[in-house]
Amino acid sequence: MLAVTDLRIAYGKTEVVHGVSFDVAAGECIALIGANGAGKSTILKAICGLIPPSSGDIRFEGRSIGGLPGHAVARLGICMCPEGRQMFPEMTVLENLQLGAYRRRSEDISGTIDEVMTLFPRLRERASQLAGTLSGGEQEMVAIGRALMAKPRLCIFDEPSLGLAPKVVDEIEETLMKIKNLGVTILLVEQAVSMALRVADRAYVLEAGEVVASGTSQEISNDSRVQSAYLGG
Amino acid sequence: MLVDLLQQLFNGLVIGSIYTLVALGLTIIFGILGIAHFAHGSVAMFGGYLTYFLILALGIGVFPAMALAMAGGALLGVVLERVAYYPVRNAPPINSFIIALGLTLIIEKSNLLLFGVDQIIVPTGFNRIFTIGGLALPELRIYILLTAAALVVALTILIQKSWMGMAVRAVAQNRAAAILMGINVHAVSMFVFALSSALGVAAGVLVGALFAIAPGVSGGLVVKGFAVLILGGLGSIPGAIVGGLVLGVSETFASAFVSSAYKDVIAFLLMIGVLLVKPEGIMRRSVAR
Amino acid sequence: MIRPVLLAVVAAAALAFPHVVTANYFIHLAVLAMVWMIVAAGTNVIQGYAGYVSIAQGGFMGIGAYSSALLSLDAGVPVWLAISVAPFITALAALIAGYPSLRVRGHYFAILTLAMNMVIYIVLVNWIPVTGGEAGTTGIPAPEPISIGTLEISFERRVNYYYLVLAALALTMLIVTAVVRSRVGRVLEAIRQNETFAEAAGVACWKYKLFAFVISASLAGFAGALYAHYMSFISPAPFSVDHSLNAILAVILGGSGTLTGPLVGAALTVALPEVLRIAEIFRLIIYGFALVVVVIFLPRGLVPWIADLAGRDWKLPRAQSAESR
Amino acid sequence: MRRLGVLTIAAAIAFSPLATRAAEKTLTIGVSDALSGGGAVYGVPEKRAIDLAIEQINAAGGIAVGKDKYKLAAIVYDDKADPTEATNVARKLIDRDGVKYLLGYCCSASTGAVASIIGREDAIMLVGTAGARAITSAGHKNVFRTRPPGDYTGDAAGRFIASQGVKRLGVVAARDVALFTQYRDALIKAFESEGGKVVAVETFGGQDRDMTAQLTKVRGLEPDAYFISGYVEQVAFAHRQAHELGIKAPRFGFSGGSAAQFLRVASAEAMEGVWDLIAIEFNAEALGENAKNYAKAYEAKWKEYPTPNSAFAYDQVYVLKAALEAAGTVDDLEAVKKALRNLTVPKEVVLRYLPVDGKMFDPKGQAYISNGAFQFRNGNWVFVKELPSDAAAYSKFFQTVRD
Repeated sequence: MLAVTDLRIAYGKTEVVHGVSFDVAAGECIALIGANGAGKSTILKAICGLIPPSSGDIRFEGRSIGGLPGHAVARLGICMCPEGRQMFPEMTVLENLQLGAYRRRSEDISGTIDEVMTLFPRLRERASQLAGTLSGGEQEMVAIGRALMAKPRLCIFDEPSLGLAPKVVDEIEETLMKIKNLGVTILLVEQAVSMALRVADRAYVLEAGEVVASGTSQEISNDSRVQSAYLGG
Repeated sequence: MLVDLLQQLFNGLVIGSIYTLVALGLTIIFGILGIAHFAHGSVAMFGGYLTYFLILALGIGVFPAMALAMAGGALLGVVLERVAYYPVRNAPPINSFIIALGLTLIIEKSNLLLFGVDQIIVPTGFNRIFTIGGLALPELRIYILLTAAALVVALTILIQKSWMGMAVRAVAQNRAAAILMGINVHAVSMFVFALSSALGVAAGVLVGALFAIAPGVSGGLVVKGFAVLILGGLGSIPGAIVGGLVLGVSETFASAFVSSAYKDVIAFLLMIGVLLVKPEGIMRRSVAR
Repeated sequence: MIRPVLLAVVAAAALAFPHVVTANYFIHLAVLAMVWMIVAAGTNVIQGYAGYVSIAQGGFMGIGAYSSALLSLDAGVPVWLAISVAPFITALAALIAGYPSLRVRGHYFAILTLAMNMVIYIVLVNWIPVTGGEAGTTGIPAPEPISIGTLEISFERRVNYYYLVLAALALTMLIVTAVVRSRVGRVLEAIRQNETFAEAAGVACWKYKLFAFVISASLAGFAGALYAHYMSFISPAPFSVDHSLNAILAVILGGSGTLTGPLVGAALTVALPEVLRIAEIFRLIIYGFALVVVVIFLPRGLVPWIADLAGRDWKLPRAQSAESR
Repeated sequence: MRRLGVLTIAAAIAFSPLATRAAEKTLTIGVSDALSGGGAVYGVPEKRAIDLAIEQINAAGGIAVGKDKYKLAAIVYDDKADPTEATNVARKLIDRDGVKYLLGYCCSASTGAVASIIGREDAIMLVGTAGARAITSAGHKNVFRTRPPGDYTGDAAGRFIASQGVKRLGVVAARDVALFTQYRDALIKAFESEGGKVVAVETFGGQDRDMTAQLTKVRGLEPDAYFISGYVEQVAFAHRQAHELGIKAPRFGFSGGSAAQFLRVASAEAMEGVWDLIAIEFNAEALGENAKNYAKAYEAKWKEYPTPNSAFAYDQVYVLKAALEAAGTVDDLEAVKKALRNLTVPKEVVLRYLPVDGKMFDPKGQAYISNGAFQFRNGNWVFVKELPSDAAAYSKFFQTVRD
């Protein structure tokens, strides 16, 4: 579904991603793991059209999307649940969810809202509250729900557990499993490596802008380097 | 004495409703694009002139002519965004600011060139005067209040209820997230310029009906608009509404009870005071609410 | 190597000008151009170096002009003293206005200075007993003649006033050069490029910004005083917002953040309409287009652009171009 | 406006003596007037009147100076009624264009500025409509004015208002145009010396078009009558707003605009009964043959009826013609000044001047005409009566003041 080939990205003259390749098949859940500054978020931004790649190819369902503007990528059905939640803080929870369905604005979205609220009952209670006033965990739910509102073909999660209490992280993990079981294709970027590996089918390990290991989650979990670097083993 | 107070209040509200319209256009542009669109007053004047000539040329009433002129203004707004502001969207803010100053000169003087130097008054035919107690309520001023109110309500509904309005608010609050939702920020920019220029044109028509459109009027108008913006908080729609009325009324009272010579100074002092004490304005900063 | 030579050539040309071009009118234009150069050089400090757009330069010019004129007319202060004091009066006004205003940044600051200019203008128009209102103040004396031996130099004569303003311009350039090449100048550039960074690095930015603002204003006031005693008549009109915009245009057109750019820009804004002999209205439309086009296509202004074209290494302290940020 | 390159100008200056010798002689005069902005309602008609006079003089063979016949040509600049712009224009005309005679000048502030510097210049300035006293009272030997100063008329107006039975007068007037402030002060002084009381003096500025606040305030003081003065564009708004506020008391004023100029802003209903107390500037019925012919010619050329004060400018040109012919020179300014000072009222002028000591201009170069009361009736100004005014007495006082 998504194929990234030899992707290079530079900020100004400094190249930060040096020829990364990976792919995501339909229905799969893939994790990109790596330390802070490994280039994970940069790659996601390039996929979503927020920054242009300097070279390499990004294909989505066979079509090259590298350099396409962000809104056009979103309209193809690639939806990102961004790092730091990125609420529309002065809109209500309901409005945030509605905006998630912006690419489907000609359709009736009340059914989808109902589905998302069933997934996150807390959001139903908070529907008319301003998103900026919610707790971090609740905001993450809004962010995930908002991404689902688009009925995405590919859903990208950028550090969904960042800055959340361990109990909430467990909830997020549960939610990701639910979404995966709904059949949504997922690209997950996480620093919480053990959680990511529990959710994902396959994983790529990034270090300093390069893929240093890849394989099924099982294989990666067993990789000694990964164990020592990320899993505290 | 009470009648005089009420009379001054009514007069102040009429002027204030025009300030509100000007400020609304400025505030949505600032909220979305962070541009201090100084040419807004000249666009308003352009609209007033255009309406005047449409009324003369087509023999239509003031409201249809105003609607046409607003459409023309919207188009002009889109052109300004595309041609002048779009190329500097990623440059430091000082650049867009200087573009705005340049556009002001161009539009202001083009108005002179196109429409001449004479002051013009938009003919309305609303000459009746209603009197309640000792309070004189000229028909024209009532219509101005109503027109401004109708436009404010229409804008509020548009911004609160429509998909485009949601997109506008989304871009104002979180540009990056809005892009991820599939919102085309450039389309929103153009829409915002079209919308605000149409509002500006409406304000220009009202000024032209109540007073006159003449070279030099636009400068005062745009500065009052910014004063309102600062009073109400840059980017805040309710702030613009409240701020406009507050400025209109306080100016009228200042003119009557303090000094008609320094009424503009009083408005600026108010603005400077707000900036220094409560820089976010008397209302919260946001296009959202 | 090339710069001292060029400087000498320009200086020689400036000194010779009134003897080559003897038509009174062109000397008049040259005086006006130099007055504007002083304003533009000052504007450049706050706008080109610190990156803050001040739309109050016209107003500060007015404060300088009126204080010098009124001191000499009403208080009987010698004109030389009045002209020397005017920049300090203006500086004081700028200090009072700038201290609170510089707490805000960017657009807020620009709008605030615009309001300042309008307040100054309104006061000039309405404080009729002192300023004479819109009708202005007449009969402002020229500086007292200087006697060197038997030679008496009268500044009623236009040529002599030309040399006076030329000397003032040279003084201005010395001051501005000293400021921008000092540590202060480097801090101002840092503020322009990233104020938050500079702040985080422990620089008390507000002090430097205030200093830049006050220097800009007092040079405008200086120019205003020179203008008043040259014209012998002033009214509020030349100190309106329009003329603040003119100063901004001069800086942008010539090259903001360069020493020579604003001078070239100011000369162009005075000379162009005369050379083109076009109606005022077209001139202003052309100015508008010039602003837009220069900002979009030549964000660094004419002088750096020409310098680049000439392929020379002019070691001017110049603004980072917009696109590299 | 001539649009020539600098080089062409330089060439023209360099070769102008040659050119004059070769062709028939032309005397170029400079015209500075407000052709745009708020003053344009006065400046444009003034410029048109000058154009008309020049055309007539040239068609009749020009000006006979000694043995030569001079045709007139004008270089016209827009001074926007702005003092600074007007001084720049004067510099251009004198220094660059080499003009010796400056005409036009509709507005007080701009004219006052030029008058303040003209004393040092080698030129003669003929002032049209501008009414600030200092323009001529300052006593520059090269300034002459056809229009009487504002306070000359204001005094007569104050007495007239009192004679109408007004006891309490509310004043709403232009704030700082010397013409209007001097008129207003003279009016108040005269009105109070007749036993009247001024209940309030409210003012408005040069850009204001909303006088509602001031009018509402004065309305609350319940005066018997209002006095509203300023430039037409603004005063028309004040009358419209007074009408909107339901003010029924009589409104007197001073602005001297044509009916058409007022009706562009205020309805005939709002204007009905309003008084304008002005120098009798122009009234074809009251003034006779010359005036009728002027109105006819002006209307034929410009497709509109002349505004009242345009006649001052028209007369300027004939005054200059008479003075040049009397002096027998166009180059010797001292002789021309002397001729102007000794001039009797030329026969071609439209207005009825009141000579002082038999001469058109008094020792300070000031001319006088009579004052009159006009009232707006059924969409037009109607001449009601002449206001008693003593030109000789005023002139005597005028010699003693400098501002």
